[in-house]
Amino acid sequence: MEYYLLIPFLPLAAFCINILLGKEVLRNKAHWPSCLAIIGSFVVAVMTLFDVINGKTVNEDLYTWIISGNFKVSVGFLIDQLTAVMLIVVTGVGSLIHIYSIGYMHGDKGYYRFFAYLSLFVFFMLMLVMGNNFLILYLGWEGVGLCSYFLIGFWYEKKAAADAGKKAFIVNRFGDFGFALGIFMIFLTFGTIHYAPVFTEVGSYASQTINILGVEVNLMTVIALLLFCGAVGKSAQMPLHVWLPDAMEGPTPVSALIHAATMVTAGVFMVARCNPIFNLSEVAMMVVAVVGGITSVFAASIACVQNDIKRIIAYSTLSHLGMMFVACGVGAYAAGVFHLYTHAFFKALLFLAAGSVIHAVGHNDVQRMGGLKKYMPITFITMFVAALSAGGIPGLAGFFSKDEIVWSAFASHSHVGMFVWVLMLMGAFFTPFYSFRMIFLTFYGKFRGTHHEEHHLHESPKVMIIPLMLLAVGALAGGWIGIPSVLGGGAHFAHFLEPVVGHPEFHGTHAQEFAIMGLSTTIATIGLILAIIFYLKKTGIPIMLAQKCKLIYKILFNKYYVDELYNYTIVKPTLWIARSILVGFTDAKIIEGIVNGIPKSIGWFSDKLLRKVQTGLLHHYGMFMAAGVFFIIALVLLLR
Amino acid sequence: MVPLNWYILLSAAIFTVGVFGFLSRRNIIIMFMSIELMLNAVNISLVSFSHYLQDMRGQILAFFVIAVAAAEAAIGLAIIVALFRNKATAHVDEIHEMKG
Amino acid sequence: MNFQLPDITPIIPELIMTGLALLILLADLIIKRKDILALFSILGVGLVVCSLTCAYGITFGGMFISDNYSTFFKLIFLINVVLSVLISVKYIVIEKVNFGEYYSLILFSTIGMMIMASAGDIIVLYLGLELMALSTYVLAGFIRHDTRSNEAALKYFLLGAFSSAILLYGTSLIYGLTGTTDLKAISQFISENGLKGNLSLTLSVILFIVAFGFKIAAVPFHMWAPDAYEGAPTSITAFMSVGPKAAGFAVIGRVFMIAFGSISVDWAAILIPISILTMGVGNIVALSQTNIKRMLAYSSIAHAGYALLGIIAANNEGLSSMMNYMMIYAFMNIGAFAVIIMLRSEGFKGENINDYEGLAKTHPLAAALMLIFMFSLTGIPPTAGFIGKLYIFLSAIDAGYTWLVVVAVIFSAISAFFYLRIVMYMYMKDPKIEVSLTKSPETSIALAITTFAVLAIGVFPSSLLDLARAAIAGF
Amino acid sequence: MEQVIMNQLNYPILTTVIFLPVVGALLILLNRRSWELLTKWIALVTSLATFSLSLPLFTNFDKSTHKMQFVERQSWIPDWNIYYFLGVDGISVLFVLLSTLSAILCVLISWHSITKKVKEFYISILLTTAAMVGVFCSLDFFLFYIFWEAMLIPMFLIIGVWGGPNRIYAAIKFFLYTLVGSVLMLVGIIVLYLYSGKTFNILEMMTTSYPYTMQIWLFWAFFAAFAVKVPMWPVHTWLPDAHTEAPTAGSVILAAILIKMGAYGFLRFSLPLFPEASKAMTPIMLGLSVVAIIYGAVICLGQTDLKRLIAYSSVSHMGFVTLGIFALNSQGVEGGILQMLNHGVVTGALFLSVGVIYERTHSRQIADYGGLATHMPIYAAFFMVFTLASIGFPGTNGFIGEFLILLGGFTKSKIVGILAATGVIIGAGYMLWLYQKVFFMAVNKKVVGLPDMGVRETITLLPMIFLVFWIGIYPSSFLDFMHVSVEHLLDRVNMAGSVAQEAGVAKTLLEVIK
Amino acid sequence: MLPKLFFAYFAFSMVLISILIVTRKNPVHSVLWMLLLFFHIAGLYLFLNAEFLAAIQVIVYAGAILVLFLFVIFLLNLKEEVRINRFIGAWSTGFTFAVAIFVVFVMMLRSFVAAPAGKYTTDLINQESHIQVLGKLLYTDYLFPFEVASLVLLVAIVGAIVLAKKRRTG
Repeated sequence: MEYYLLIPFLPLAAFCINILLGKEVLRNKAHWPSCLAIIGSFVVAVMTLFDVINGKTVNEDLYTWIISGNFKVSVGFLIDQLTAVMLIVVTGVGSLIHIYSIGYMHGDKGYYRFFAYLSLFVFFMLMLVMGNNFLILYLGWEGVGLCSYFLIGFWYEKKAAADAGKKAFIVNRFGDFGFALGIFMIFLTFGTIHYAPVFTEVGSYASQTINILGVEVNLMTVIALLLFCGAVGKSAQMPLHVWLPDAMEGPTPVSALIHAATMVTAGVFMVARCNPIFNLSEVAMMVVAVVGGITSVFAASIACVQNDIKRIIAYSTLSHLGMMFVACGVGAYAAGVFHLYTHAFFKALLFLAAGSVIHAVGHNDVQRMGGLKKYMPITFITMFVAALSAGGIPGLAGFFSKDEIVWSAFASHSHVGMFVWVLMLMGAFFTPFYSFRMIFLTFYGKFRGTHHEEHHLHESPKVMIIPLMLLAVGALAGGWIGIPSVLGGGAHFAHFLEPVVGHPEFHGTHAQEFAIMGLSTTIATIGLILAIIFYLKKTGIPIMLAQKCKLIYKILFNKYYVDELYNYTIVKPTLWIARSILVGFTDAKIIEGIVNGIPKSIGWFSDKLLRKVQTGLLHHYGMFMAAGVFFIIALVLLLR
Repeated sequence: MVPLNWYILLSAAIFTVGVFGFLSRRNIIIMFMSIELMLNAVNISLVSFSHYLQDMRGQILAFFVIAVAAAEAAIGLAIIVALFRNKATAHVDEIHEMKG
Repeated sequence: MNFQLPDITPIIPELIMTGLALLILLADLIIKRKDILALFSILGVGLVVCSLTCAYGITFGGMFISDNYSTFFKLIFLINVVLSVLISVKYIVIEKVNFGEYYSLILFSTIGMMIMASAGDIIVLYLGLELMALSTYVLAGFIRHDTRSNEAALKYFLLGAFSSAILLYGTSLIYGLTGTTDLKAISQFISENGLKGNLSLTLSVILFIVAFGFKIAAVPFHMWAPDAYEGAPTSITAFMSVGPKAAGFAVIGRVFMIAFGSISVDWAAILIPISILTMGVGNIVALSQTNIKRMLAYSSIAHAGYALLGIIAANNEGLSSMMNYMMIYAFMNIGAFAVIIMLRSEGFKGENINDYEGLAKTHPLAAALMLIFMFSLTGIPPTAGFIGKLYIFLSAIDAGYTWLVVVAVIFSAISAFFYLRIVMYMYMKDPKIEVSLTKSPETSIALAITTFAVLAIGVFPSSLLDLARAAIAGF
Repeated sequence: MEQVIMNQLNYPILTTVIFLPVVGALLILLNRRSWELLTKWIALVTSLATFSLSLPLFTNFDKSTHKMQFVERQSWIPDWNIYYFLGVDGISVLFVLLSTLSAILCVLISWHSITKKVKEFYISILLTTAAMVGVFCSLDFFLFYIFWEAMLIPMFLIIGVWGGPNRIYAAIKFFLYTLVGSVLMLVGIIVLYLYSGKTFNILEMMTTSYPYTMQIWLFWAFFAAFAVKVPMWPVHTWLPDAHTEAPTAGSVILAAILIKMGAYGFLRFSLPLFPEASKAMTPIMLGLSVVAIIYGAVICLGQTDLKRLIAYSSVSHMGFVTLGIFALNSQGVEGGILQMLNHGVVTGALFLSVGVIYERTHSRQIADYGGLATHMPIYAAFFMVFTLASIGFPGTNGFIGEFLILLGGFTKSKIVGILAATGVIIGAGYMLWLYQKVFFMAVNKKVVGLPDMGVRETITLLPMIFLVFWIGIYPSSFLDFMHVSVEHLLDRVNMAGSVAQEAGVAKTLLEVIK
Repeated sequence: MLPKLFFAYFAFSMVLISILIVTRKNPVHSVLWMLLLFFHIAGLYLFLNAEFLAAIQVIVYAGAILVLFLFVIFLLNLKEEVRINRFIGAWSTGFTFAVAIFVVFVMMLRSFVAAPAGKYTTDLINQESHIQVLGKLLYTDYLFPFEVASLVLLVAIVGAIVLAKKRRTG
């Protein structure tokens, strides 16, 4: 079954075609190669999935990539259950978004570029999930980062866009820094960085410790945490979350594909992939869970007050990613991946819908929207579904996955578990609140924009609508393959992934599970109702609240001032050091001072001193000779 | 019998007097005369040595020294004359066209 | 009394040379075209070169020694005289001093050097030295109508006389101490009668160092050099900067290695600071010169400093490295002067460094040659200068003076600056004034020879090295 | 006597590669000044011929041995027992190829940009090439030193004659800086020569072992020469000036080859000749490397001049190289060598690219650009590739090198590895900042209507792109050259220094790092 | 005792005279003092029974060289010479150095030991006259330096002519 190779390399081919021919030859047909390619890989992915279901997993090397001394790594692929799921998500959601983009990007002067980047992104994303060693993972990891850099900064004339792209790349570099160190540690420990040997041997290193600055630390903890740094960067968890909101400067399909469905979930994928390592370290797991939990609440709270439609969704994404990490953190990797999978549907849908709204309105500000329901019904419905699903309203995809996480958190019966469980519940409250706040502000009430804008309001073209519908189906029914046993489902998803991520042993009764489910559901509904009250019935309240607790509002509105914090603690000092200290002082003054100073002083010595000795007066010359004679003799007399 | 060291002392004395003259006089000709003085000092020591060592070399050398001194005088004075033609001075401290 | 003529074969070259000099002197009266005299003298010198090979041996009771050592130096002197004459022909016409005596004096001076090189007795040494010196004084002041030339001659002469007086004093002391003036006898006497460490002996050694130091322009006895070099006719500057210096080194080599060989520790110790000073002052003062002749004067002082390392090493390797260096220095220095002399034209001195601005644009070939000589003087491979320096350093380190060599290389790195400055002016600046070169076949020949030598020695030094090695073989 | 593999080809390949450019230079010398086009073509043809003649080094190289290959040996100066002794091994062979390649590019890129003293320019370029190749394949110290110094002359002229406004200062600075270093090395060479029984033969020198103190002294003597060339912190300040003022071709030669010689020197001489000293000095060297990496990277953030920025970035990158070399393990060293190659390709290419716009706008100020991507998309694409390579993006050559080096460094000492890795972050910072300022954002009116890259320029840059990806995706075809030689080298270093006592400073430093 | 007194007189007066030579304002006086000095030196030579040297000391030095000096001195403007100061500004330095050199010379020379005596004893010289002995040596052992000396003199003549003679510039 070599055909799996087609999955990544079809998009790559598409990229090459587009980048070479796109500008002159294809022009506005540039979407063909890309779309065909990704649909092709989707098909192949499905076939692969079935192979996997039939128990045919792949782990083979293509060729040796780097070999140096005892370090050897090859370009090779691993296709198992986890990979298969990711493949489906990436290619499936990906192809829909591709199609959507045809309409959305229509007429943009960078049309071919856009599709080229998309294909490249898909290629790297697939490499990321298909690699059978950490270096390929790293390759994909950096690759998707690069593509997101391109796509965020797609409209590079806009300073904001360019900045956002750069920011995304550099912030990610911080994560990757840890990630790379993790890989080094893995190599130092295991002598290889291929998954298979590492994960098999990992057990024997469980209790090994290393000395960091005099402190004995568990080796696995160190490795796990270093790897997690990468995940934090890529999946925009605190404290490296700052790039994701800004990333919304990119075209909406990009936000949907990269910053909702696929790339940002790479972190989750990685943690799930490395579960053997994480499982060995209490501390690491705890950190993962806590970071995830805090991020989810933190982001959700911000989402409640944002006005940029895309940013709202972005923060929601942050919060959901947080949930996924919580799942991983409590050992329920399956749950995490499951949420990843459902999240891909409803979040992509939210974005695309938002996209079609923006397409119609021409800006992102929810405060200047409203009453769009009648202008663009389909968009409205699909988005509504997505919101419900995201809000965890029972029956929809989001419900099952989120509930799974909440339950796992509770059932892990550790203090951490309890803590994050509480956080989860808060999240469960926020999510429907901000989702519907957005829905209501956008579609209900009467239009708050200018008349000029109002004239242009219209439903988006078919090519954009159809993907929306398809995704809506996913958001609605996507979760049904993972219905937990307690609801009479088979939890197929979890079982399917078991060979890879194992199965956490939770001891909890069905009763408890029902209770938890009920609790979270009620909380969600409360959130929903609150949203209804605030933004449908008593629209005055939010403003009033905003006035009441100005401070909180300000803090939330300014995203807890994290960006400013970084700006003043990291960015500015570095630049200041660079400009004032290094350029201005060490190089210019000290080093150059010495380098130029020595010749200068010699020159001065020569010109002002030694030259003056040569007076041109004969008797002085004679005196010098006499002096020479005298001093030589005197020296001899003294030194004998 | 006069000890040899007296002669050495004498020649040294005259030699240094010559040195002094060479170093301190302004007049080129006198400077040159001081050099002649030094040569004579050398000659004295040479002759005295050759007398005390009962060996003729010293006197031979002294003889050559006198010859060379004559030659030097000729050349030197010619140079001074040539200088005079262009620049009527015989004072070293006025001759410093080239310096540094 | 019976009187038999001693064997004169060893002095054949000197005899021919003398004959030649006198011939030129007489021919000058009848021949009006002086360049013919130049031709004569060059041919004659060629003859002398041939005669060098057959003139070996010790004669006049050991007063005159003609061995490989002296022969090597004589070769240097003859090359020096040929090249100097070649670059003079046109130049002295421009300077309006186109007299026949010029050539005969150059020849006489060379005879003096040759005698110095093979002097086995201090008396002969002294006379040779005076012969060389007196003719050089005259040559330095040869442009009688130019005050700078007079001044140069005067300074050179007075200080020279002073130094020769000092030399004589030293000689008299040696004579008094050892009762002889024959170099071999002196060393014998010293070692037999245990004069080692005798202060009077040391005094005489010091006085010798001073006198010879004056000839090779070693600091602090160098003061005459810049003025004399600047004021003298350029061709003579070239002649002076190589001939007397080489002669000085020749006698230093002989006197110190033979007569004072047994007390080499003492004089080496005295020479070390002198060489450091010489390199230092030479290189550093050269940095701030604006007159190229003067700059090269200082550079020649510095080069004397390098060559002194060879003496300080106080062994055969050291000597041969020093000789090798002198030979190479002769070529590269006269080459440089040949270029300088081309810039001298009617009513244009062309001695200022600014005159070289943009030479590469106006006269690319001349600039390129100058570039080669400058880099050679700096000691950058693949030029001869590098070989010379390398050999010197090699022998010095071999003798255990590594630290001294480190000092030397630092100074040579500094020296790069002022040599490069010429290159910089020629290549990296634009010409301000239109400089016209006075080309002449003779100068071209001289340039061709020097350039070829500098490059050839730089790439294939073997033959020269063999020669230098052989020169001190029977020493 | 060490055993070597004599040249098996039907022509003396190394000699040819060295002296063909010289012949070309002579031809140009004889050529009429007015026939500039002919001059250019002679130069181009010569460089092409040289390159194609050097290709057998790549194809016929025996990767299975550490012995010197393609060796030619002729007695040259018997008095000093000097031989004309050429040969390459896995460490040097690639640089020969890089040199010959870069010669072509230099000729191409200067086609229009050099207008005055055309003859001299191409002569200098060719002579430089010859000297560079000579440096990399001479196995006789004397020969090595000749090439090493001889290269200064044409380089000095290239910078000083065809350079920018401040060229004279830069040229002289470059010359003196390097000269001071190399003369000290000369002393070291002589000491070696005398100690090792009067031989300049490098391989023989390696067979003798030197007393520890002597090693330390010699190590620093050689350090003076190599560190300046690399250039290591704090003797790096000549590089920005030289790079900035030099004409494009000059910068390319500097970046691609000249500054590799320092690192090459460490590998070829310092490590095998003074193993104990090298081991003892490792902490200091690692320290300096790390400083160079971070210092060079951070200082880039403060630059306003394109070429200056790239110059400082090469300080940082060369810091990686030295770090790898002195990690003294195979990953580090091989990474170092590969990184030298990469840096040669990438930074060379970056300077070529800068040359492309400099030719159009005659401004090096970053502020004078912006939005170039709109007007010169192809150019933007090329530049992006090189940017990525220079920030070590996986799939490009930069990644392989940096990864191996960091791996090696990390293995040697965790702290060093971590500190060095921060350089990668900052690297991304300044390169992307540069790219954004130049290619993104609002179009600067100064760049409106600039023509995109022409055929000649594209051809010049294509090989670089090709190499970037070749090395990035299939590095084995280059790494395979090194394995055996590097192993051999490391064996020598590690077994020799088994009981290396460590100098005081070094010891304390080592403790700090451990 | 007598010789010592004799020498003492000579030494004293010679030093005195030489000091006078270098300190007279008027060059002519210096020359005249020098003349006197030369006669003393000649006397000393006689005392060291070197008659021939004494003779040429008087003939060559006093007869030839001093006359040359006088010739040149008459080119100077003597009145002015007498009026302006004779020493350079830094004559004290010169004096110091001279004295210093004298001191160190003496210190060095304290360890002087004369070489063993040779064969030319006084009576040997006296039985065949001094001039004959000298002449023999000059024309046998010292023939070569003698010839060289002739060259030196020749050069002196040529040089002097070249430099001093008025002639059309060629």
